[in-house]
Amino acid sequence: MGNRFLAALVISTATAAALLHSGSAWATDTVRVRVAEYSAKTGPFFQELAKKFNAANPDIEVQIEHLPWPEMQQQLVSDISAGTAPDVSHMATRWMAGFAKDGALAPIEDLMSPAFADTFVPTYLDLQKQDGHTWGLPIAASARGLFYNKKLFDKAGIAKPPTTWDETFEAAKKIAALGDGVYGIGVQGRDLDTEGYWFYSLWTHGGSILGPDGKSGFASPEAVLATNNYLRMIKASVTQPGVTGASREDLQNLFAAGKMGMVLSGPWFNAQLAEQGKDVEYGISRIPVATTEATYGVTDTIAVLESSKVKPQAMKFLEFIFNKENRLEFGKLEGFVPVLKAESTEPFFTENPKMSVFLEMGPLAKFAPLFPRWEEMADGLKTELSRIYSGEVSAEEGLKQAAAKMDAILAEDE
Amino acid sequence: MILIAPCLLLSVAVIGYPIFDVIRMSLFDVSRTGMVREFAGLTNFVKAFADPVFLQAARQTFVWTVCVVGGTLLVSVPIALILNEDFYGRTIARTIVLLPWAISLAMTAVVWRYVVNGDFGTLNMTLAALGLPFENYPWLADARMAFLIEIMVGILVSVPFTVTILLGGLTSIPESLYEASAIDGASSTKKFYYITMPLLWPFMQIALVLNVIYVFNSFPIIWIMTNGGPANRTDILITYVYKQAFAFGKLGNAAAGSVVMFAMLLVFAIVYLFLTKAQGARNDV
Amino acid sequence: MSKAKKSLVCWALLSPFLVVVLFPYATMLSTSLKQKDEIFTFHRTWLPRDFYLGNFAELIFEKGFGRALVNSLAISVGATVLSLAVAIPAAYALTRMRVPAKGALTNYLLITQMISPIVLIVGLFRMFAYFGLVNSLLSVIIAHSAFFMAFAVWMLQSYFATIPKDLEEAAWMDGASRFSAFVRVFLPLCLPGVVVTAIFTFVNSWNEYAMSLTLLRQVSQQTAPVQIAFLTGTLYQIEWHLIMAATLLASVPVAIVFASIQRYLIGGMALGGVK
Amino acid sequence: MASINLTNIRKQYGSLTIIDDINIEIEDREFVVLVGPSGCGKSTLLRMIAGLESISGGTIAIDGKVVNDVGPQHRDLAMVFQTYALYPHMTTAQNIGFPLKLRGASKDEIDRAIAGVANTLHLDALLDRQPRALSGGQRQRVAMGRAMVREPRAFLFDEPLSNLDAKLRHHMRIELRQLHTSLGATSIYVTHDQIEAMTMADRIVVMNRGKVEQVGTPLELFDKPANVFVAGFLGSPTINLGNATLYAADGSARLEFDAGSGPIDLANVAPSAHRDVVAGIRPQHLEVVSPEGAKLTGMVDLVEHTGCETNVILSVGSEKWTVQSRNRQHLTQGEHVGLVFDPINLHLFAAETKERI
Repeated sequence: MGNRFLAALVISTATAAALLHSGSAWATDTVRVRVAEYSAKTGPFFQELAKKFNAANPDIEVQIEHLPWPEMQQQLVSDISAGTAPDVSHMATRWMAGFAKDGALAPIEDLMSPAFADTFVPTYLDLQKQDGHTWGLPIAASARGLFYNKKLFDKAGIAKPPTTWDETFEAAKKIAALGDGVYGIGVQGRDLDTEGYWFYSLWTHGGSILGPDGKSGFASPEAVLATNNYLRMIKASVTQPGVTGASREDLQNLFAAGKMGMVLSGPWFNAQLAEQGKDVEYGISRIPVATTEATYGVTDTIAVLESSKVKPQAMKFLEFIFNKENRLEFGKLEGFVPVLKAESTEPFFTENPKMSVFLEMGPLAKFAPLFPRWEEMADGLKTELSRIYSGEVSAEEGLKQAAAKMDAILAEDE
Repeated sequence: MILIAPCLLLSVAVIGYPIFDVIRMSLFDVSRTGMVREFAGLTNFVKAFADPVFLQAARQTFVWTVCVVGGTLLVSVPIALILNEDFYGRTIARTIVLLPWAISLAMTAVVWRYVVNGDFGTLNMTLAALGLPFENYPWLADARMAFLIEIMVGILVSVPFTVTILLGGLTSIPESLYEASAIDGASSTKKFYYITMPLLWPFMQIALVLNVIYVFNSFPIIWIMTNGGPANRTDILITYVYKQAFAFGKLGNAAAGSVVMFAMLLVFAIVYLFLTKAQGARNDV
Repeated sequence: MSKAKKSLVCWALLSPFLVVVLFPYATMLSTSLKQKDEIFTFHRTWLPRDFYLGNFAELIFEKGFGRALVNSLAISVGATVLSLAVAIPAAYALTRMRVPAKGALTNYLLITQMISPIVLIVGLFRMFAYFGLVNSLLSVIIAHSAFFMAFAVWMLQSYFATIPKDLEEAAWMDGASRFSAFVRVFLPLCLPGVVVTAIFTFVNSWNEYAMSLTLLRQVSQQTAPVQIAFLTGTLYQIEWHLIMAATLLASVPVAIVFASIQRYLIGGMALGGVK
Repeated sequence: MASINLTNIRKQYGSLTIIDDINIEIEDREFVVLVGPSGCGKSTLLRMIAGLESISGGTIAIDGKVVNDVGPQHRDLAMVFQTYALYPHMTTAQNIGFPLKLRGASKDEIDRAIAGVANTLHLDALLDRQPRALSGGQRQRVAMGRAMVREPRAFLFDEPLSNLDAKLRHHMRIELRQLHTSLGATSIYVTHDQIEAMTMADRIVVMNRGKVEQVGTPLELFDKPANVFVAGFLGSPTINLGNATLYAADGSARLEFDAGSGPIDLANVAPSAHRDVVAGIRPQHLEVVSPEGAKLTGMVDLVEHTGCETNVILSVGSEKWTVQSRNRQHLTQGEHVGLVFDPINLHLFAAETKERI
């Protein structure tokens, strides 16, 4: 209500001003938009969008600030606490819950038109909702798949990509047996998304992050099986050496160099392979299964901040970003799956086998929960995974610890 | 007075307020966006000390600081002694020794992370070319090895500063002392032991204190190379605090951790001052 | 032992350390001359395929790294000037005058060095934001000066203490005011110390990352270390070829400064001996 | 030129008193030497006159004007420092010209003044050198030149010769004194060397523990030291002192040394009641004779030959005495000798107050 009134007021004032002083500088509203960089191309892309938008909307001036991902959280915290936050900010969806809970974000369901909201693929938009409000828009979405090196598969005499984890293990063994510094499959053990790599196995073994009793599912029998699935590969030395030292980027680099038979990754990896792995012939298939088919769906969010005084203008820019043309360009540039219904039918996604597989798996996607303190829970899990992968503790023991930590946090927040 | 005022003003204004802010946050319940809510007493401190990772990080900070500072002094003293000799190409050698200073810590860490990369790093490439079995050895996968490498990089970046201070000290030792001791029949080891070391000691103390402060608070090397992992085994207090604040949004806990860190350095400084004073008193007698 | 023989021994003893120092530089050089697709290849090599200078060109012309270097230069020079401007009088007062609560003051300065800017960043930012100083190079200059000043005061103090007091007194007797004695007699004498302190401050400021990152948000204001971090900070791939080129570019000027003033640097650190 | 008056001057650091109630009047053109052992406060006093030290109490007046609150740069005094305090980054000419430059003199004036001073001090050939390229004596001269160049109201010297070797010191002493005669400038000269004090001063101020012990011309002080301290401080070798008893007998004063001398009649001293005294006799006034019949005896410890003089060091009771004589003495260690002197040369001090009787 209040928002709408404010919006109306701001818009009418702005319109009146525009009428009186059409084209004069003082009537422009500045909208500060912060984006984080997926690649070196992200910043320039949004700068370009802002330029176009500003040209078309003389009463609004969008300013783009772009930052590296590792600094986003720190900067956002500093900014919000100091009252210098931008009007619109990009963030990981998993941080969104925390910021929303602390009142830093503006609910946008009333700012956007129902028609606009309807252009989104519901799964991805629903992820931005909590406590009855929509806190942002899914600026990027990805599903994950199995990248495999066709040349190495041929050499090792593997006819087709594996569909089950057992087949995967066998394939990895054959590839690793080729020698010459070639690894069968990558297992991630550090930094961003380490827990995600584990979720692939967790979900496909029928496990879940949150058990039916509302408690952590980290220590469930399925989770143990899922962990032992990776552990047997590590023990058989069919993975890269030093799992606990390998980040997502390290695995991708190994694959791009043709040194790795299989790796689980997302659509953005296509873009890197196009630049750095020109010699690598690869295919992408669905994530191997033990009992249940699944993939990891991740979104990032772009949100309007509660402190913004130009929320309607901010929304206008968001609507501009999320028009089909701009989204398509962004998707092609960074390699993300479509978040707009209209995009999903584009040949770029449907006819390109390197994209379509992610699109197909969309409906199977599972997501990380939107707990305000999810980062802490994930960190606890990461720590234990690292201990398990290095052989320091058994899967059961480590997972029990991780689950206990998660449960403790859940209990504290009740 | 007027002369000191600007210095004091700048320092109090720019550093004083943030220090106050941290202390305040450590005593309150703080939202992840830095909003100070109700007074929490020592809750944040209690929580910090109840966190096994905090205690582990504290232990590791101790190891980190002792190893890096100790290692730095052990490496720097011989280097300073050599660079104090007159030999061909000394200017070049001195410049090379200073080089690590020319890159920021963060960049040094980034470059080293690449250097020790198992499959693509230049270290394994070189070792393998020398016929050593390090084709694809994953240096950062094992916590102990990773910590060792970080300590080594820590030493590397601390050496230029330390050598500079020590060289300054060495050049201030009058040649006549060496001549006198030579006449007294001192061998070169004895000269080192009885003349160089005692006269260099004040400079080593300066290097020690400053290095302890810098190394204790040193963030980029560990953050960039291992991010505290694997399994928090390379976390030190500053990386712990940073994670608490900016990854977990627990600004109150982070502030409490910062205050504890500060207190630890303060205790170190007081003990140091006490020891040097006691020693001074002994020397006076 | 002849000097030649001694030189050989010295170099031999230093060589393990020198190798460790130069190794990352060699890595930087090698990598910065490679093209993007050469970095992660099956068969790694030290030598680039063809000595490719495109990375440097891309940095300067496309990524605006030249601009970042200029920003860094402006901030470092500004911070050096400002911190010396406040540190010199303070150090002078501390060495030459009876200052009340001198001990407390020196302790305070030491304490400011004990806290890493990283843990203070939120408070620091809040304060600068309150005064509307965010996104201005001036704010970083002020912040750097405040943090690096204590060290400057400390260094200058130990250097000033070596300048005989007689000289200023003589100048006063000769009719010089305190100020003119300071400028005409004292400052010229402690120039080496001042230069060394300036270099220290400059290098610290040149390499500082956290404060510059937090206080400056506009791309056009980024400093060199911040921009390099931006190259590493993208989510899905690190632009190693550019990072190495940028790191090399950012460190070469400092290295050249070191080489040229290296005599001065060590002489200035010698806390004795102006005769 | 100027007169300088010190009235009730005090200097304290907290509870520590460095200078305690000093009154000295220095007349225009006078050459006054402040002398005393190290730590007696003479340098502090000089620096207070210069304006380099604050004054805790009393007044300093130059030409009758109190200057307590006038900074050193405005007192128009020149000072020569023990270390010379030459500006290391300036040449000889620049050093000498510096005071004039500060006063905004024209370049011509400065050059002329430098040339004049350089001529007087024989520095012409050294004008372009930096201090580090000068010898000790040359540096001393440059420091003098810098003080002279602007004709100050008074010169202050803080042990200016103490860093020179003996020969040079003697030479500079003469030169300085001649310079004073020709310039006629009021000078205050601090030294711990009593020979410098004796040879250069118009008047000497002997200081000890922050107090003035005695003020007077060199010979006054030598001949009539006001107390044991002054007697002991001036004269070389040091005056011989011995505890003795003074009493009256047969209507005249008699003295008997505790070391076991016979009674010595003192014709020039008024007879007085029995009292303990310290008696002093300068080495030059003693003579070694054969022990038979001598009232005072001693045992030879050492004989020093300096060429024209011979110093005989002997034990007299528990004291060490020196006899200086122009005759070569052929004595052996351990030999018993007698000592004689003209009682007129005796200095008597009260044993309790150590003041002259």
